[in-house]
Amino acid sequence: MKIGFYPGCSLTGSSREYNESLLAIAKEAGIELVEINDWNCCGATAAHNLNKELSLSLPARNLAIAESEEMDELVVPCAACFNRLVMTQHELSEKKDLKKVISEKLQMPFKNEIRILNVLQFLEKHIVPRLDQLVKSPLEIDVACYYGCLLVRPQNVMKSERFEDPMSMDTIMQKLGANPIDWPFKTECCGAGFSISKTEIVGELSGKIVRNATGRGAKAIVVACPMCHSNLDMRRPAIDSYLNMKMDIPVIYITQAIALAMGLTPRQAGIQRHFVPVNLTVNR
Amino acid sequence: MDKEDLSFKVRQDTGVNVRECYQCGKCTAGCPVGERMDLRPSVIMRMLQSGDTASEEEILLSNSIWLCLTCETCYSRCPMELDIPKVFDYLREKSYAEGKVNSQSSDIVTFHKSFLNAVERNGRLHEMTLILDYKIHSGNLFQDITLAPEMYSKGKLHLLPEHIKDKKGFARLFKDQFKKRKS
Amino acid sequence: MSKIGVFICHCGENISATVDVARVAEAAGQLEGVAFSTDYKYMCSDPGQTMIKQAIKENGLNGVVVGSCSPRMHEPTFRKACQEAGLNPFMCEMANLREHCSWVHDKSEATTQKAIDLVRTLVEKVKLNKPLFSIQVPVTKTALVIGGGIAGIQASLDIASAGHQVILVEKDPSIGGHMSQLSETFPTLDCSQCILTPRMVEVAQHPNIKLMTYAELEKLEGSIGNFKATIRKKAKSIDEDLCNGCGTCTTKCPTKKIPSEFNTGLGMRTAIYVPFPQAVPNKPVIDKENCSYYQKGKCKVCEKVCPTGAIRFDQEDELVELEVGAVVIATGFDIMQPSGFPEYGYGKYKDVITGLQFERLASASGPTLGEIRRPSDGKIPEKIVFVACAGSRDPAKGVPYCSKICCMYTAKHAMLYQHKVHHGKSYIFYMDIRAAGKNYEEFVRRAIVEDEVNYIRGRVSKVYEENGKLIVKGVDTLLSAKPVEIEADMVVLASAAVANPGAEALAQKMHVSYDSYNFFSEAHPKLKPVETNTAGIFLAGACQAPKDIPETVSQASGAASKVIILFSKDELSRDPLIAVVNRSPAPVFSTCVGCFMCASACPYQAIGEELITNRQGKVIKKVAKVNPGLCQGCGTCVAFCRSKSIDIQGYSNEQMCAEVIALLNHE
Amino acid sequence: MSELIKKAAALLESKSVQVVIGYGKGTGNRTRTIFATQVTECENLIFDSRCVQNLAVYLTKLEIKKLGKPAIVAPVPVLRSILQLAVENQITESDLVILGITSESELIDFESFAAIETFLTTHKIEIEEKYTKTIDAIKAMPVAERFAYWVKELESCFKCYACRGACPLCYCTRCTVDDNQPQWISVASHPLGNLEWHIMRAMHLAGRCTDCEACYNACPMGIPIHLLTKSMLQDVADNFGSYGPSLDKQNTLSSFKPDDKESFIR
Amino acid sequence: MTEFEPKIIAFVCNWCTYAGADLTGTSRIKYAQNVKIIRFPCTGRIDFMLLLKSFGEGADGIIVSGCHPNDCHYTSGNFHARRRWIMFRGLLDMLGIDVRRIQYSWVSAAEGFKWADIVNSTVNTIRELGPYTEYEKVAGYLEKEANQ
Repeated sequence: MKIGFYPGCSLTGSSREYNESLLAIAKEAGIELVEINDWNCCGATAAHNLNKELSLSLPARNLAIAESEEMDELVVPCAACFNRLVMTQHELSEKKDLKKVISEKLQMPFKNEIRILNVLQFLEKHIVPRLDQLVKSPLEIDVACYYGCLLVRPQNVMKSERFEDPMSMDTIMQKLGANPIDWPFKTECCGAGFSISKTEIVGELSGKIVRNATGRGAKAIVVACPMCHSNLDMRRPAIDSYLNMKMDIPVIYITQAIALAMGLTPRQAGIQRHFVPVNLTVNR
Repeated sequence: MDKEDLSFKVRQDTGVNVRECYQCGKCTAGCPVGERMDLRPSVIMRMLQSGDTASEEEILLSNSIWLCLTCETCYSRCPMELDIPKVFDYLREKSYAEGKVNSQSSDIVTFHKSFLNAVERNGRLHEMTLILDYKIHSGNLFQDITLAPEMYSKGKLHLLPEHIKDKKGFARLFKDQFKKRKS
Repeated sequence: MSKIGVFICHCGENISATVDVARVAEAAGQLEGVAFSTDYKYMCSDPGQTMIKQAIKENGLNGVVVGSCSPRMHEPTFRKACQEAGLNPFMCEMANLREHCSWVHDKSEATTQKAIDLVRTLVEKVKLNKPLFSIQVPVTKTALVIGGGIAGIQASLDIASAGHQVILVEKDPSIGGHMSQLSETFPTLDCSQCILTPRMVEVAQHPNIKLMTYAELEKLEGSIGNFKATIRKKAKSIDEDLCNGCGTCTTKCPTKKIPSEFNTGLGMRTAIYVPFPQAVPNKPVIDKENCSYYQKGKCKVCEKVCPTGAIRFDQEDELVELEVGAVVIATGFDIMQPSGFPEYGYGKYKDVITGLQFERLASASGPTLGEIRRPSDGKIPEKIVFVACAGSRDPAKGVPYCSKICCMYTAKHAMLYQHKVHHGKSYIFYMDIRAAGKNYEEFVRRAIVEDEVNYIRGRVSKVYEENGKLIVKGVDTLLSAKPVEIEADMVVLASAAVANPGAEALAQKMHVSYDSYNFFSEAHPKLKPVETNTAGIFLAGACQAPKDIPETVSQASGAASKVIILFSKDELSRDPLIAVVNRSPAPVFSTCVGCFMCASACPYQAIGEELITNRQGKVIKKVAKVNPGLCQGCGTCVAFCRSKSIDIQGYSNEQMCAEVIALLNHE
Repeated sequence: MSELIKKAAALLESKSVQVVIGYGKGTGNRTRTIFATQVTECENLIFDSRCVQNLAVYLTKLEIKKLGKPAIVAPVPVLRSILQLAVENQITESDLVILGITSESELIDFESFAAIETFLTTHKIEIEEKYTKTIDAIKAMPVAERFAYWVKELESCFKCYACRGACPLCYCTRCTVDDNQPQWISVASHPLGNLEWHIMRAMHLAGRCTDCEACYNACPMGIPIHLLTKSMLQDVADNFGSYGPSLDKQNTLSSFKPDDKESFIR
Repeated sequence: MTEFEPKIIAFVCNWCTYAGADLTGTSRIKYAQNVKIIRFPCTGRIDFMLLLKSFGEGADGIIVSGCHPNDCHYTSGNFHARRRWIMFRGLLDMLGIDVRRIQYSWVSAAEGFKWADIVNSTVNTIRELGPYTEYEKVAGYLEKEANQ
């Protein structure tokens, strides 16, 4: 079975470590992720804020490409790209006339039937069943699993049952030997696309998240979204200035956590690319 | 609902019937940026219900519609399951098309524009291009001045953009859609 | 020769607004066999009925069709009018021009044409109607009341006081229902138990009431006047005659950590238990699920300590068959568990509780003896947030309807809290204050003005814990929708009132209708609020829709009076719309060939055998025979009969066939 | 079949029965039904592969009943009909003597209807492949074509009612086709009347038909009406499990299961 | 040519669907005029011969509707009816009588919306199928004969 892979723009740039760690663990598990050919940007927040048609046609082009390559499944690790692709699939399956318009623009055959997986769904399906053999050095620390908005909402489209208190990442972290804490900010917004344009909002929203996680004893925040990661990690100065104190809790991708538990080196997991230093041996 | 009403157009485009809103305010209560908004989500819904032209104008001119992060919290908790983010998408597109973007939101909109410019150019987002384009258009030349070198040192910034191959097919998607506004 | 009269009603403008009633009357007048046809503003009114009666007399009508509302509404009215004019009531039929025509279509030619079609169809039917005569059946003057809350208690006492026998069945070990769990009641703030317990005792002592607790309806057969109810008496594991209610067993039982249902999980009980001190009957039952002896085969402490030797471990459920003439359903309501609203944190945070739990905290007989202490650490909360509509008026995750009682009890809760914790602060997030009732609005005003309860118009989006406080994120929609954040010590959710989980199954056992929320349906929303569609079965209290205590008590008395009316005569007449097996002259006697497929399909065992004998007494034929006392007139047998030997009066083969032909053939 | 003759004669001799219903030699290669009331007439009884008529049809006929208690020669299809008649209260065990014949043409005694049922469990109704194939082919036609096929087939029916007369389960005193209050089906033979008659006949046999093919064998025009009942037997099997008469099981249509399939109901 | 207006006859039980259709009226929910109701005490009473008669009399479509399983006012009339429908439907299908022209449904006394939906969707289905000319041809034989 071929598993299609849509990295999205962030994974080729600011969140390289997410890409590196995902490919590393897939390789460890013996799974081949095939990057779809000539993919384009999903349009992200900008497209749906300014232009509805672009917000549908940009993701649709990628779905059509994946279909043409006869992929059964398409893994989309970036939560933002995942959300746009799924929203597009949903919108176009609900509205046939809209699908016609978009299909004409694409000039590609487009059935709109591919199964799109986010990183957690991918891990649950393909990696978790093999974890028992692959975990070499369990991560025995308290972690706060942070899901953000885009993986869980809108719940009817994302098919998330526990959208206020999701557990899938927690379950995976448990399997890695970590202790996921119960905390109320799992799905609060980090400030998303305002990283550059309204950095002070990111400082406030992400600051509340970092404060609650730290206050509840977490030693690391685990994420599955490049936007969440850059806001919580790269924007730490803005967070510190909002909270008026220096926070040193590291922020890692779930794929990095798995890579480390599998015994890969921090460099293989891309840890060196973080702004906030990562030290996961705190409560060992 | 009069055909001229903004609420009618909202319903046509998004399927959301604003009349179903009974003003419980749960959307606003859970909004991460509710405090900062000039018109909060439930207020915008109420104004849409009014069918009052001045209110409709006020909505399109508001800062709120651009502050919305599309985190979908409001929609996920709305007792009437009203897709407020979708309504906001519509309002944003309209506000932008009619040149009514609130001045306080200009940096947000500039960022979105820079983003789409960068995507239109290469097919994929080149973050360096985005940042430079944004800096030029927003005038915030010195923002994050130390960030870029640090990102570069961590291997997070590429100097040269990637291009997609099917430039013609891709350009078709942008045709007659998003217009570059040299403002 | 048919001489049919057709009467088309305008129903004010309800019909005439979309149907050209004059044209309908005119078209009807031209039908063969129609001798008189007219239209009138209100056929059901006194002048309208007089018009029908006069027309019958003056024109010698032998059939009547009234084109008006649904026959489910006024069929008895018009049949009675016909009877008063000397026409057999079953010679009158109704064409449903309102619910099935004028109300569901816009004004148009097609709508009028449909009305004409419907009238013509019924005219053709009525031509084949035959005079029928009501069937007299004896009435068993015993009432079955299901549910021992305030509704069942009130209905039982009223019926019993009128001199009739009552069997009151309650599924729990004690009567009392939700009312016994309440602290004080709005708007008077009198103690719930103080007003209820005397009634409970009265039930226990009334000579005409037979109380069966820990029992449920298993089966209900028969019909009005003559039901046969099967009651399952669940094994209490106690000999009730020997038990003197001393309570030794409940104090000695070693299994003490079972969450008490009565205290909504805020207190504990033992495995052998009396739900609450004022219980009626005040005798314990053993909860087999939690009893060590039943679960592990060891213990029997209760048996050892019982001074009267009343423990019976080998007791089994018992099925009791009862003959009753009427049934009152008073099964009450339930509280929706707010776990469907994860954003409120119920189930996650101990100090987020439901309104019913708050009642127990505020009740003098409750786990905190009436002191408001929060469940997590027993501290007195300094700040309480009440969330109204936490489930009601929420089509997405709760119920779309208004639960009616929450506005008032939430005001009461806040008030009780302010009375008990003077320095405390209380906030109520609400959408509307629905305080329609005697002294209700005044009560709410008092809470706001005198007790300084802070009402905030807006809903809560999220409740979460930070630094030992419950952070409530709400909004004040009256201040330009300003977000409000309150650091509370306790949060009380006014969760929705919903139908009992067993309501649907119970309705199906009794063949009464229920709505999409599983509340029982009344026969008519306005004029028959205590009747069900099944004659002889009545409704009392919140099993029909959420209700407060005064409303429940009035409806219970209403249901009781319906039962008393039914019991006021020794016999009642039933519609003769029943099945009949045909008869023909010898040597055929009947076209029935006696295959008895009808009998095996009959849900009422109403079909038996009849032996036809010759003069010498020799059996020459065995045919089916319908017992008119048992037949309910469903007609399933009719559709089964291959030789069309069984037919149903009022819906006969000829009539139905004529209707089909008439409906499909217009000029 | 000397054993059969001996047995029949003994029954008449001992006056255990007054008539023996069986097969006899007819003209040419055909067989005919024999109603033997005298011991001597038993000599004419035969049984071989040509004896396919369903004799059970006589058990409910008034004229035959008048002859007194019968013994009936009953190969498997007749046994099935007898059992179904028993289920429908048309005969009782004391009413008749059954001269059962197995598929191997051996005589077999039945003490009771229950014994017949036990015997039949090893002789279940099976629809031959040639029929299932034809039925499948018809069902595969587009709906309008299928309708046209049947209208054409039924065109030749002239309502002689031979199908009804041959069917052991058509024992009504008055057939609904003859009922004129209301006129369910018009008497004259025309396309609508023919269609309605055959639909009604098939529906009346729904869940009852024992697949003896007597109707088809009796039809002078050779209309394949047995395909209708066979198709319904398949429907019974598909929807309700098993088919075939059973004493403790009620008729398919006068019984039900709360979870009967209902995918077509909205 | 005017648009084809299907003639649809509805056989409904008194306790559930008739009451449900009453509720549609009380709730003022609009639906197409093409469907006209005949009231039966119970779906158990609905004789397949009447459905047949309807086609013979020119119906383009038929709705048969009663109480949901377990909700029958008479306990089990609908269960018996359901078995009969299953057999009847199979037979009609075998005969090439278009089973899409008969809509079976359960509509309770509380389902006013559902009734309107059933009516409208059936009208649409029949509109798409067009007039039942095949059956009409067969049924029209008598008329033709009478006219000659």
